[in-house]
Amino acid sequence: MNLFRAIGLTLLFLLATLSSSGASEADLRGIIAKFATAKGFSEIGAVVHELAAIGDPAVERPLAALADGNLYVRKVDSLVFAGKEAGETVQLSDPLSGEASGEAAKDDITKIKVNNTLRRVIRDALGTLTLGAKDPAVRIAAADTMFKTPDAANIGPLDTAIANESVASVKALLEQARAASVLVSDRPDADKLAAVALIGARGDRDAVSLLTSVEANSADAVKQAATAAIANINSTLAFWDAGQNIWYGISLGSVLLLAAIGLAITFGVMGVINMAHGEMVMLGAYTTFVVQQVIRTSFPDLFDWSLVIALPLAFLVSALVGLIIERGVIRFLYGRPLETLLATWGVSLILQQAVRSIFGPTNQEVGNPSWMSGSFNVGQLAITWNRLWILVFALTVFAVLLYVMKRTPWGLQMRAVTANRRMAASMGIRTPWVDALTFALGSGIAGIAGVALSQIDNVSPNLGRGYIIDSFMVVVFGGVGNLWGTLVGAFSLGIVNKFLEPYAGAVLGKIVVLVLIILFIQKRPRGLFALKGRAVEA
Amino acid sequence: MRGNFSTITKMFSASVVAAGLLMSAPAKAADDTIKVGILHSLSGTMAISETTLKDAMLMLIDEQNAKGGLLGKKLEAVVVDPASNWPLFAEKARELISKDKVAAVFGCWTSVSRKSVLPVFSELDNILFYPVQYEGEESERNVFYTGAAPNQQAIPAVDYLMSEDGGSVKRWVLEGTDYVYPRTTNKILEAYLKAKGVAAEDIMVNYTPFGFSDWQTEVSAIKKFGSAGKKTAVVSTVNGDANVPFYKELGNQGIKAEDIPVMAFSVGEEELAGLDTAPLVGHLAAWNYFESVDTPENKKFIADWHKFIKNDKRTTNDPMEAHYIGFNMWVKAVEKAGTTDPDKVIDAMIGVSVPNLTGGYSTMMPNHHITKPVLIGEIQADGQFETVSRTPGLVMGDEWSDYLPDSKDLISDWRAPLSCGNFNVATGKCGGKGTN
Amino acid sequence: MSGRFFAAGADRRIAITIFILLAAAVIVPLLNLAVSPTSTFYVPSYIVALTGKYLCYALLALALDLVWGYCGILSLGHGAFFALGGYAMGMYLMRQIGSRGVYGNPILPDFMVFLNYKELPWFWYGFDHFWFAGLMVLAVPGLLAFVFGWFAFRSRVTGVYLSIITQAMTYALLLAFFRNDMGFGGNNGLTDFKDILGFNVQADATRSALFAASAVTLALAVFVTWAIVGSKYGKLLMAVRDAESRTRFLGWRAENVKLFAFTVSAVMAGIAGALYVPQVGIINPGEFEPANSIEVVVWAAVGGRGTIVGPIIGALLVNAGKSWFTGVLPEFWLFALGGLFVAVTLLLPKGIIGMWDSWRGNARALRAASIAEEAGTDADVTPPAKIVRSAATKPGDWSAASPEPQPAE
Amino acid sequence: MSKSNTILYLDGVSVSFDGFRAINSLSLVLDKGEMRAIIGPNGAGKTTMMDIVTGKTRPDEGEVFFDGQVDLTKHDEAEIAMMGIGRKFQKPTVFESHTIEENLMLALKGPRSIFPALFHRRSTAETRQIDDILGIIRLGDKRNELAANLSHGQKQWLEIGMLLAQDPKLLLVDEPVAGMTDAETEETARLLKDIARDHSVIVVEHDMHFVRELGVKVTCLHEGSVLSEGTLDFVSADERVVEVYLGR
Repeated sequence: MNLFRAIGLTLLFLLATLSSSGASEADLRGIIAKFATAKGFSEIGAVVHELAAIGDPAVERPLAALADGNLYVRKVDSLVFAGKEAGETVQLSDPLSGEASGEAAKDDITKIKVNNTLRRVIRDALGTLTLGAKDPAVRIAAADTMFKTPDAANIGPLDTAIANESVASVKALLEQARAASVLVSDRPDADKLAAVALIGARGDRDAVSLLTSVEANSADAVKQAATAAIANINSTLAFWDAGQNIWYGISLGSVLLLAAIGLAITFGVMGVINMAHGEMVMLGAYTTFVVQQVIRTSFPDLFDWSLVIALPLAFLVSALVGLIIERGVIRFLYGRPLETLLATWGVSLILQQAVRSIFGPTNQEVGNPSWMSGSFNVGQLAITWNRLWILVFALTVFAVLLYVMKRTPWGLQMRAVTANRRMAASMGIRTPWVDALTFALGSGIAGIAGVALSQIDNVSPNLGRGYIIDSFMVVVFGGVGNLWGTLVGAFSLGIVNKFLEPYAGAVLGKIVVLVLIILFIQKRPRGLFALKGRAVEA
Repeated sequence: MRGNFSTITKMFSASVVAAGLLMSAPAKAADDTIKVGILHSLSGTMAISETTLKDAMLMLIDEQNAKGGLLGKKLEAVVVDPASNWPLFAEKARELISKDKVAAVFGCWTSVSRKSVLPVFSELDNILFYPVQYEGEESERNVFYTGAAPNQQAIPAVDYLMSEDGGSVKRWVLEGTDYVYPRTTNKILEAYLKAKGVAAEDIMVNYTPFGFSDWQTEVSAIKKFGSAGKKTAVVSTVNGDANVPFYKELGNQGIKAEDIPVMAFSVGEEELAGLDTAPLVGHLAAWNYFESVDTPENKKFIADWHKFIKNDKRTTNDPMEAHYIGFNMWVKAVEKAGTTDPDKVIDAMIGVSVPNLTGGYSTMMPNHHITKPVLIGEIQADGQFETVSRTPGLVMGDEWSDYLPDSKDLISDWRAPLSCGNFNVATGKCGGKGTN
Repeated sequence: MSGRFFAAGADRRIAITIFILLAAAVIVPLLNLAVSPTSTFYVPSYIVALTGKYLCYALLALALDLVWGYCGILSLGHGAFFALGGYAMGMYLMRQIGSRGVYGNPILPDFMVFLNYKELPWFWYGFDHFWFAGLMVLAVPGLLAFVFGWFAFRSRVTGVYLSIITQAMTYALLLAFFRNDMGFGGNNGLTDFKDILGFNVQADATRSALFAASAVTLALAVFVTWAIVGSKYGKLLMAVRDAESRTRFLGWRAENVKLFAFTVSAVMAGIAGALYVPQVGIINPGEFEPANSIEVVVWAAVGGRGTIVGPIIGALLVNAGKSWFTGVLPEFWLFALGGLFVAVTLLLPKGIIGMWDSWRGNARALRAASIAEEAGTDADVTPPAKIVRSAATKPGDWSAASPEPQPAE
Repeated sequence: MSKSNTILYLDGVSVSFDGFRAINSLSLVLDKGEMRAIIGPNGAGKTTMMDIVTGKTRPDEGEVFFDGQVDLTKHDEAEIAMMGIGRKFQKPTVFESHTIEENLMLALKGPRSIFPALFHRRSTAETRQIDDILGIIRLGDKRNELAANLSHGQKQWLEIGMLLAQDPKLLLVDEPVAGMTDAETEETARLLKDIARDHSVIVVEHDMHFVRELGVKVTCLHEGSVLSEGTLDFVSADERVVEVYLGR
């Protein structure tokens, strides 16, 4: 058995029996001072347990500081402080009261090291202490921790907490945590059966995880009940797995859609085989990086808004570069799309190397704003916020683009020029201008795709290369020149890919998708949404 | 038609011959310099990692020159760009040696680039210093491996995870990019774990392609595997670019290091620089060097680096230290041999000992691998690693793994009289397993 | 439309090219092997290896030109055929290592040993014989092209759709060959070759022989391509390029016409790959990289597509430039290369050869006129159309010179 | 109606594109050796009808028979062309980067597979045939000219020449005089009448003078089916024809 757990059990037992007798502040300080001399993680762990055993909520501050790696020992006098880094110095404060106690140079103090195991010990210790916290979120976290690390000694505190709990959802979690603890206790089988039922109703992976160990460690009725509950949960989870695959597929599809949608304009509508498309995406991502850099240094409060600020800028940057490319290169190549392939290939090399020269070859950090971090559950389906926002964003971009193309005068002109340039020109449309703006639009959209993709991928000069082939596949699969085709193409490729992946593996899955595309094109040589009829061939 | 004839001829021969001659014009090597080749990709997919090493080499050469050069001559760096293109590596290596007449080459990152240049180095008899952790199973006379062999990284890392400090991990996910380094490392680890009593069903191996970016399915599979009621850890040999989306997905799906730690062998400070590491605190990496190591040598190295690259934000990493060690070893060996003649230097290299940046000495062993300490670090919120474990002594690089059936009998010793990279102790013959 | 105008000089040009290549096949090895290294005429070994490699690239570019220049099929997957030919040769070379691998296993290549293969996979059988490997060099790319083309051309997949699925093909192969489970050595590919036909691949003499073989093969390929292009079939090929449906209504099976050219071209690419591998000493999945195939297109475009000599010159020049720039301007060579592509497409839309021809246009027009007169025809020869940057044609047309216009709509 | 003596027999043929009915239960019979002119406003389905006959478009329903017994819906373009149906496009389509002579050579009747083409040598008989056709289409003096350099009318003739070289039983000629001068138009009419002596011909044309010049039975198509059929005078007297041409 794990040493920590052994210590923990004994100490928690002490806690349960002695918790009524509060400890004096001096005692606490005495224990905290031991951090200064503790060698190695196991000794530090022992001190943590000693602190936790006091059962005084006051220990939360030093323990939390320790978990975050913010507890220091001053070298000269071996005193323990909480600290906050500020450049080359550290702002020290009292570990218990939090009062400021001056600052120290980094060289004059030693950080008390923590590792995962210690962090988990602290988390567990804090779990019991924070059951009565004011903030429901903290209580939820505590209940969650205690569910994952069930312990017979927890039953008492949990009973108290359940009795005092007023929020129904928290109460349910606490009851589950209590049930988990009952299962590892020596309570009668009837209690355990009730606990299995309660946990079985929870129905998630953590429940399976817990029940699996129960199944292994108990006998007869409890074992059978656990087995049945596991089977039950697993069958539900199998259903959720399919849902999960669909969600992952949709999410991958939204990424593909974002990557491809700009290409659907430059390649699909204008017929330019734009090999520099990926680099437009990259420019958008780098714009996001620059925006975040400025915000970090000058307006840290605005960080959550960084993506919103980056969007228009990324659009402008990429659109401007697109405009320059169109005016400088592509306009000489209309009617010769194959040459556009070569020229834009050259442009892509130049852009890549330019970014490499300016920003360096390494990855740049683009942070997730808080509203794009983490995940939430729908049933047993964990949906991450950033994927959801990317999906929403992709669909929004699509809708706006569709509106622009179908409902605005500019879109009309754009379609007119594509359909019959000469006629459009003779009707007074300034075709060169429309071309330039269309290309800029496609590039700009690639740029805002870069803002979104910076949230899930590397921001490096190679960013674009990773998306260019997939983008072309999507556009061609959907049918060149058809925005709806691109939408359907992106999502169907995404979903097929994600359904294949669990069975075939990521590599084989992708190969199968490529082969399917090749075969599909044989069946429909002009993609999913091709126009049929005489007009196709002159 | 004459005009036509001659011009076409000219055009044609111009391209055939000029092609070669353009480059063949032997660079007039000034006799008072010693040339050092730097063979790292500055463009293409590997530029992201290798460019830093080129800069590190330039800095080391500058510093050596500031100290008065070598054998009374100045060192001169010859930089070429093999552009992440493996055959181009071989071509450029040949160019460095034949045309530029370099005394030694520092370069390569991927295994395939090293494999591509090996024949060139043995044919033209020159020296390559290879600074990256790799899969082992190789020992060449002309190559000095200053990066880690699997036993200098993977095995101590797994040992740590199995220890109480590391969380007594019982269930393992071996997640890697599908290429030779992860494949071999995972083969070794599987054998090692099984030898330690881990059941086959407690090991999950999965591979993804290079540059993989959609990790949703894989991460949720890890989550699922980890919910079997046993302490689970991921050993990641995921390569370069694919790491950032991998860690982002881990963070977003809420896999915390306290629950399922990820131990990576290819994630260093450089890779973390592209990430918000706050959600990743506690995930691990095993290296022979961390930027956060607190020694005077390292402080000076970092300060010099910042000054050289003119950017305080740039990090240092393990392969840079490997070049630091390798370069200093080479300098010392050249001084010892009194010449840059590769044959003499190769012989002089063995036994050379230089300070590393982690507060000790690294020595070149007869198998052309070096001794190093192994450090296990946890990711911190500031993008650095905090050393949480360190092997008590130095670990000697073991080129032929003891955990692979076909290589366990092999040893390498480049000292006379053995002078063999794959000596079989069972049969007593040089040349691998022999016919059996 | 300068086709006929340089037709007058084309045969002579082919003859010169073949002559130069054959001469190089003799002279370069001589200068390498028989001349003392101190002599000014000495050709260093690495130049021999390097130019040998370029000649393989030139052969690949020529192969692409047969389908792109003469039949309008823009294959973005020709690197795949090249790589497959290379792998077939690589497998032979691997088997030749025999027990000299690091593990000394007489049957299994090293990578199989450390990945715990117990026996040789079935598809490695036979590759210990050169004749078998040689057959596979032709058969594997040829068969793939045949099957792929059979489906694609019958389904009338054309233009950009065809280009993209050829790209999908090479990309799928790239991913497949990256897999270590495929049994082709994964990312590391095949390397550490020792002998070819009993000769040490690293010996100068072998290198020179390989160079000569490459040069002679290229000369042969030039001749074959020239013969194909000049035949009635060649006319048909261009007819399919210019007006595919017209050929169909004349009773020709355009799909078969394309299929034949595509297969021949793939076989040529395979041979190029097979010659390339022993000279560079490695073959790995990187050769399947779609970017490589695009580069081949660039070589052909730079030299001038639809000409036989153009792609060869393009391949030689671009690669020489690349070798040179990566050494001289390691940090900036991509700017130079990228700039070159842009400049060539803008300023030399028909490539170097096309540019040359139109530059010589007027003089030739006069000559052509006089020839026409001798032949008793009307001397009404319009000077060759200037290379028009037809900015007025609508975007979405596939290519000015290429077959059916493909409105994007 | 018997198919036995017909060269082309269409019965109840319909085809639609994305919901638009281009051909609507069209029935048309052409006797062996007959020349027929087809007129009709834009969008009447004239070109689509030719697409169906030549195998480019498959009809949704209906029968298409050639020479009384061959079901054309079961064959593709190349096969149909080999059976002896030649087609001239609305927009003259010749091989622009080839000379006139090469254009004709590719069209000459003969084996249509790859290898014979690869090792083909021109025989004197072929040269004579080409000479003959060059004479007929009046391009003898331009035989080495690139097709791209021909005028619009000359391209039309070259294309007709290529049809002749194919030696088909039935020629489908789509707007042969579009863009021609009056003199050229007359020439073309004479040429077609010559051809019609030993071939069956369908001519689609808008130019009424030209149709009158041909002096053959006329079929007027409208919205994918036959509106009226008979002599030109009869058809042009038909009120419905007048209506569709002039609008209501």
